[in-house]
Amino acid sequence: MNFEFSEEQNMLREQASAFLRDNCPMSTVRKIVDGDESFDQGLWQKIVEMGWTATTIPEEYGGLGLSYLELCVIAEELGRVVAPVPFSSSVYLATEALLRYGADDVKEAWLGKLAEGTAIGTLATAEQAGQASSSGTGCAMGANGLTGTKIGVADGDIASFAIVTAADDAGVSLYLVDLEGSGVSRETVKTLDPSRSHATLTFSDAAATLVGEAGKGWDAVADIQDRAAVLFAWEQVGGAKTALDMAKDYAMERYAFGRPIAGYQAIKHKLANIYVKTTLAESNSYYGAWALSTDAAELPLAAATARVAGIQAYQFAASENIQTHGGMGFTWEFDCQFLYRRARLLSMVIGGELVWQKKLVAAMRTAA
Amino acid sequence: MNFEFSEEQNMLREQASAFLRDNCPMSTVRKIVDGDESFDQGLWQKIVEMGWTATTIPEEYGGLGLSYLELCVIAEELGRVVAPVPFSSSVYLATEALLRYGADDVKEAWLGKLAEGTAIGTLATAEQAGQASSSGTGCAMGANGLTGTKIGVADGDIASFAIVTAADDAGVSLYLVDLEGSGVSRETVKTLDPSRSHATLTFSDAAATLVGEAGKGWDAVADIQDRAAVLFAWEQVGGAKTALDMAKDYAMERYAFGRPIAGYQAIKHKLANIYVKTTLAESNSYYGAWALSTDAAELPLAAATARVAGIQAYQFAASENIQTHGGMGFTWEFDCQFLYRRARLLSMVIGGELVWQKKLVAAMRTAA
Amino acid sequence: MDFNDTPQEAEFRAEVKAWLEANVPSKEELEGLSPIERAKLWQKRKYESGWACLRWPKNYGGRDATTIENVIFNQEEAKFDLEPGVFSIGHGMCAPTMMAWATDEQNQQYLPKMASGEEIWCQLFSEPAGGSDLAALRTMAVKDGDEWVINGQKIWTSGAHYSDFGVIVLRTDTSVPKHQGLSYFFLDMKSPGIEIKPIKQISGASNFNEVYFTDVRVPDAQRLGAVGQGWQVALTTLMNERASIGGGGSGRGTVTCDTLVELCETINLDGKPAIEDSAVQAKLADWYVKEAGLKFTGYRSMSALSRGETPGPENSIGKLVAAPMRQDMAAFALDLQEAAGAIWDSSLSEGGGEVHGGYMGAPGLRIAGGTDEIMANIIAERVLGLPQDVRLDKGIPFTEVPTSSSS
Amino acid sequence: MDFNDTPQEAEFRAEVKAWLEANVPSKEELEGLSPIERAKLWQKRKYESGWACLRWPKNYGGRDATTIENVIFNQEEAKFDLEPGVFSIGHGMCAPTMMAWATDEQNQQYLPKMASGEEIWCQLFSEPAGGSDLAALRTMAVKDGDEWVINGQKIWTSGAHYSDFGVIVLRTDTSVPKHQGLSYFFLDMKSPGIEIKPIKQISGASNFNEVYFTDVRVPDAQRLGAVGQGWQVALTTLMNERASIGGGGSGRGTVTCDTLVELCETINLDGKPAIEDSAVQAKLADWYVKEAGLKFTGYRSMSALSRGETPGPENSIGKLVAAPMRQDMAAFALDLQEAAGAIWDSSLSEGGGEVHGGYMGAPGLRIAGGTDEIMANIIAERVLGLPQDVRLDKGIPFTEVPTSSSS
Repeated sequence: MNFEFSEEQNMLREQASAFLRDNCPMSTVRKIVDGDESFDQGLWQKIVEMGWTATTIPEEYGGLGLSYLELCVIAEELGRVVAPVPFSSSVYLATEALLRYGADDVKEAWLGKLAEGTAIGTLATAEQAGQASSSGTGCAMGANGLTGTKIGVADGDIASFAIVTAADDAGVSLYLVDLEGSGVSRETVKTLDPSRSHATLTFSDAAATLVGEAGKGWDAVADIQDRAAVLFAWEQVGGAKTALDMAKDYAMERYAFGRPIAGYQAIKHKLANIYVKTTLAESNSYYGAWALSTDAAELPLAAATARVAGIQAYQFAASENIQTHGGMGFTWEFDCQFLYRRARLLSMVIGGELVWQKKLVAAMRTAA
Repeated sequence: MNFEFSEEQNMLREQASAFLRDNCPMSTVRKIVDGDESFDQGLWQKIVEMGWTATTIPEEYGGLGLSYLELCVIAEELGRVVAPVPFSSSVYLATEALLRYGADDVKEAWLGKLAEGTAIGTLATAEQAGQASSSGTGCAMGANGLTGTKIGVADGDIASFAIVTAADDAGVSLYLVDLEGSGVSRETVKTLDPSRSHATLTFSDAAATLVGEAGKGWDAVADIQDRAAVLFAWEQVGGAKTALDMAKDYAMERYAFGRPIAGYQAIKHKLANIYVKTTLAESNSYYGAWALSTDAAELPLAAATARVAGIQAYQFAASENIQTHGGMGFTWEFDCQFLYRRARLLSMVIGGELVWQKKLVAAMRTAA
Repeated sequence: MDFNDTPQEAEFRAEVKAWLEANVPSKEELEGLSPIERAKLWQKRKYESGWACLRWPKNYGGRDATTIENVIFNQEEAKFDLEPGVFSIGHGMCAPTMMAWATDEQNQQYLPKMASGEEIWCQLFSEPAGGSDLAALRTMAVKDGDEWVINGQKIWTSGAHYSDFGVIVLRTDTSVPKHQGLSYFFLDMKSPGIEIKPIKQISGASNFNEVYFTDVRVPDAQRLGAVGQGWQVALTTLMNERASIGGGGSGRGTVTCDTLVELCETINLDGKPAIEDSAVQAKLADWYVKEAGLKFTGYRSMSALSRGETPGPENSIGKLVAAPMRQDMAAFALDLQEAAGAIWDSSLSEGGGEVHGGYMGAPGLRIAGGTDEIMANIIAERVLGLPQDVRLDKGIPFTEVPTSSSS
Repeated sequence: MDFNDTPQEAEFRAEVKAWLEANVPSKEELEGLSPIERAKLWQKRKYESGWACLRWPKNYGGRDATTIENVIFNQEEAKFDLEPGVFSIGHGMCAPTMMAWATDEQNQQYLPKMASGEEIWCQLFSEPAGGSDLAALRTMAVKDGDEWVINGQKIWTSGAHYSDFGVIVLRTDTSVPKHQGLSYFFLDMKSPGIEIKPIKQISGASNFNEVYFTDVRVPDAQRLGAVGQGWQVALTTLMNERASIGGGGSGRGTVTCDTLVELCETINLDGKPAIEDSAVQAKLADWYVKEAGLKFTGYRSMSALSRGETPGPENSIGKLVAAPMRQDMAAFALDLQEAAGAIWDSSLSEGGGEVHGGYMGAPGLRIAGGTDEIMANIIAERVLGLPQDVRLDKGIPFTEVPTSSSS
């Protein structure tokens, strides 16, 4: 039984966490939340230099050709520090979309840039509040290009291209739209988690390239999201661990009635529950990591299990971390808010708890 | 605002609780659970003499013609003592079925006997495990009578008659079957809560009288169960209060590490949660009682709200009462088990939590 | 059992309704006034017609009304969209304390102006070191002639910046156990040496302040109760706080079942309105059970009120049940929106971003006015009569109570 | 990352498999034997071929095997439907304590017979007054020459009625704080003065006993550790208990996700198989997340084992997560059955009444071997390093510790 990360992978983890400790303290997140910047460009540049954006891109396209286990390690560390960068959009979603479905010329055109960070990509599926995959698609690919609007697009204001779901003769397909091209307008929107920028994208006859099989757009999205779910789960595990650490440290320091509040069972058992949920999420994410890195048939089940566990652990940990901090916990001055916002954002992106609970059971039944 | 029981009703409560304290201690329940009796005949006889079985039956039929508020008071007190009698089957279900849907001659024939306890009635809808109302009905009314099998019929082995769902030309209708008549065989079955007897009823061309409109059987069952839901909710509130009292008394008496376990937050907050759930259930049951006693249009919503709250409060209280008792709690010797069994039984009868959650939202949407 | 007023109550309610309809200020009247000015205008009008602070004695500016009459007035007043009370702390907590502990002269002097809205009062109890352990407060008052000199910091003071007076608990003796070294005063919030800083919450709002005291002088005549008796006086204030704490965020800006049902009727899940989904229904039902249960628990205490009984600590369940529920409801409402839920913009967000505000406001609901954990303790101890938590600071001089892992 | 054995592990597993297939007794062999006889037959066979108690030293009847080898053997053995171990307490808890505290002679004398299954051991710690506060035990041992005389009562002793020996903690001094007045012995369960009464559980089963001691004599030579050192010796036993406690009822007769999925595929809700209902799916998913999470947590500790690390208190989460979950799952499975769920009869109930048994057994899972509350404390204190609960009995002579509201 060797159900753990390799020594090399653990070394990568140590490098990553040391790097982020130095380059992404909570003050970095606060700077983006309080300021007008969409993301931390300096941090992003350094992350690119570390080669993290190139992790799973094959060497032939200028990537490092490492396994998804390495990417999971990086995801957890980025989650721990609530990193204000477009990593998830560009790496988990856009890069994956091209790796899985891009034609050779598209890969040639973009993977190298993604690897070296000169391009940022994102995935755009939502057109209104609600479940995108079953809401009907207003964006349409016509003779002169792609027309329509996508909302709540993570990093849409800074991305070089977006993978967009659009209706065409074949049904709904995926298209790559160069966001710097003509026929594209974008507007940054205010968000619940200002450490991650979002935008509304409006297309009118924008140039667009088909990605993957025509008419199979939603199948491709589901496949991409299964893979991204594992990586998001690792970010959620990382965030939950940070919340647990913060809550624990505060509860040990904070005294009431002559003893640390960490000694009261209400707090002890609260922290124990955070630990339990986080451990379950982490172990399920191990399974997801294994399935992702081996392209196992169990991936849909493993991904849904990791995602549901990750959503539940991070949301609970972030909420109860504030609760453990008491009055100071809900002040702007304290850092608890960043985890609380990010936990919610990571729960909404690619669909929430309920949607994935259903996917999980569907996968169980197929597996059985 | 007069959202409470009247002085007379509170006097009735005091009488009832004093009577049951004397005549139905936990040892009475234990006697039935350990023995072969289907119910406590002595207690039942006394209950009949108190006139409780006659509560809502109009005087013209030999009843007391009291309001449903009085019946709610009695239901709570019976719930408190986990009474091993067929009260719910005969009064909440069978009597209600006849009062709501019985033709005059049927009322003439049975309501008097129900009032004076010479007859016990029950409702029989289940034919297999699962939701009866959508499972298809194997029992059928033919030229020569009613044929088929009903399972899990509460008090089926001791009842004089059963109101039975059966298929006929009009669809599914309700029929009254005299269980002492020919073409009826019944077999007592082992149950999760042996303080309440259940049986399998097998009919072959049994004489049966139509009750209510032909083809509207399931509508009638739904209406009867809405009304019964309020009364069951009061039994659940009563049971939850007993569980809270038992847990509290034990936690105050039981010492660990030099102090009562009631002083540890894990136990304090557990008991506080039982109190909260029980209070919410009680307040929702007030609403149910009001709606039932005034035949309000809100009854379906009020009934579903009271039932969901009652199920949740009793199940939680009964489980955590055992937990509070620790090792002794799960021994046969202690009385915790009776509440734990009854809580489950009351949750399964007339359909469980999930079914009523759906009914609740359906009622909300109709109301809105 | 019914939801109706008694004949007297009905009559009183009619009188109230009539007066309100005739006197509630029109949009035009309020045009251009600040929220405070609006509140003061309305309060003054109520006062002049004898509809202010109904429970208070007439000679202090009240109406000598019964509790239920007060409830009825509040119910009817709540039907109009008026500024939420900047007076609630003064009227609900400071005034009862004054009536219990101040001299008749003092009450004659201050209460009518509080009733008329001319003067606003606030409460200065909590401190950074205090939290749930309120009596651990450290702000000192040192006697100097017939005055006391205050140094230290208070926190979580609502309305400090627009208040004229405040009630405050101060440590006047550090050599005795914490409850015995406190004294209670009321003071002029405009006194020199008081500095007020608003606290920004994660919701973006600033409902509270930090208040810093540097050599602030208060006359000994403004002490309520004996020196060292401050905790008993504070309990008067706190008892009234519990009573005045509502259903735990049933007020503005919180997510209710109605909000959620509305959202679920419109938003899509599996190609249908979300409300048709069984899992959504199960959640809605559980929340409705709690919301309705609290509503009807309120009706029951109101019935007790109308019989002249006073409601007990049972009301603590309102906040304990509602606050975490609001948080779950908001999170769920956001989940249903998927990616679009990230957008928080009143003009772009589904429902104007109300659930976003609810999500960011919920942590405050679970903490302010007593954390979930404290509320559970209150129910366990005061309703069920279970033992208090073990207190290691009992009987120890305040200076010797451990206050951090380093101490 | 993979689920595979190392080459050595694979080789060892193959050897184990081969031996088991060749030696596991056939139905015929076991025909007509009692459960105990079956267990003893199998244990003797393992012993004779050197496959008993793998971790133990060879000279005590073991194999000097590594932890991971032991795990591998248990995994493979578990694939055969053999009697659940009547030896588990002796092998898992008593033996490690003996090895740590008994003389080599004693271990030579007793351990091989324990390994061969010839003699069965039990553990006598808990008492009616004890519960979670184990060290509060009151059963006394009084020195008389070179023997001790035992009077009192133990409870929750598994297998007392078929055991030959038992380890026991006794109070030998009531004048000192509770942990200091204990001594630890092993004794012959057939000694005169021992009376054993089975305890009936609400599930109907009787897995535990009460054991009464009346002037039972045990030689001082059978004391483990010094007089007054009993608690330290007991800790050795308890540490091994935690290690041996499994996933919290993943064993026989508990409701698993598979059970539930199977039920939900067949049972009707709204005219469809229940598993197609969204609310049912949400519940199944949550339970699967926990079940899978525990499974993979186990894989992670096994990986640590195979690197030679020893697993820590993290394993406490298994019981804390699984036990309440089993209770919820069973209740839910019964709810789905509606009225028919009341029937509990192996021939009539859906699925043979397995979920009924699960429902009635679940309270025991949540309590035996450490209540939910104790497990949460263990995680808080030993994994997260949070402070212990305040203990009012610290440093007080045992006789002066309050034991009831009357005292």
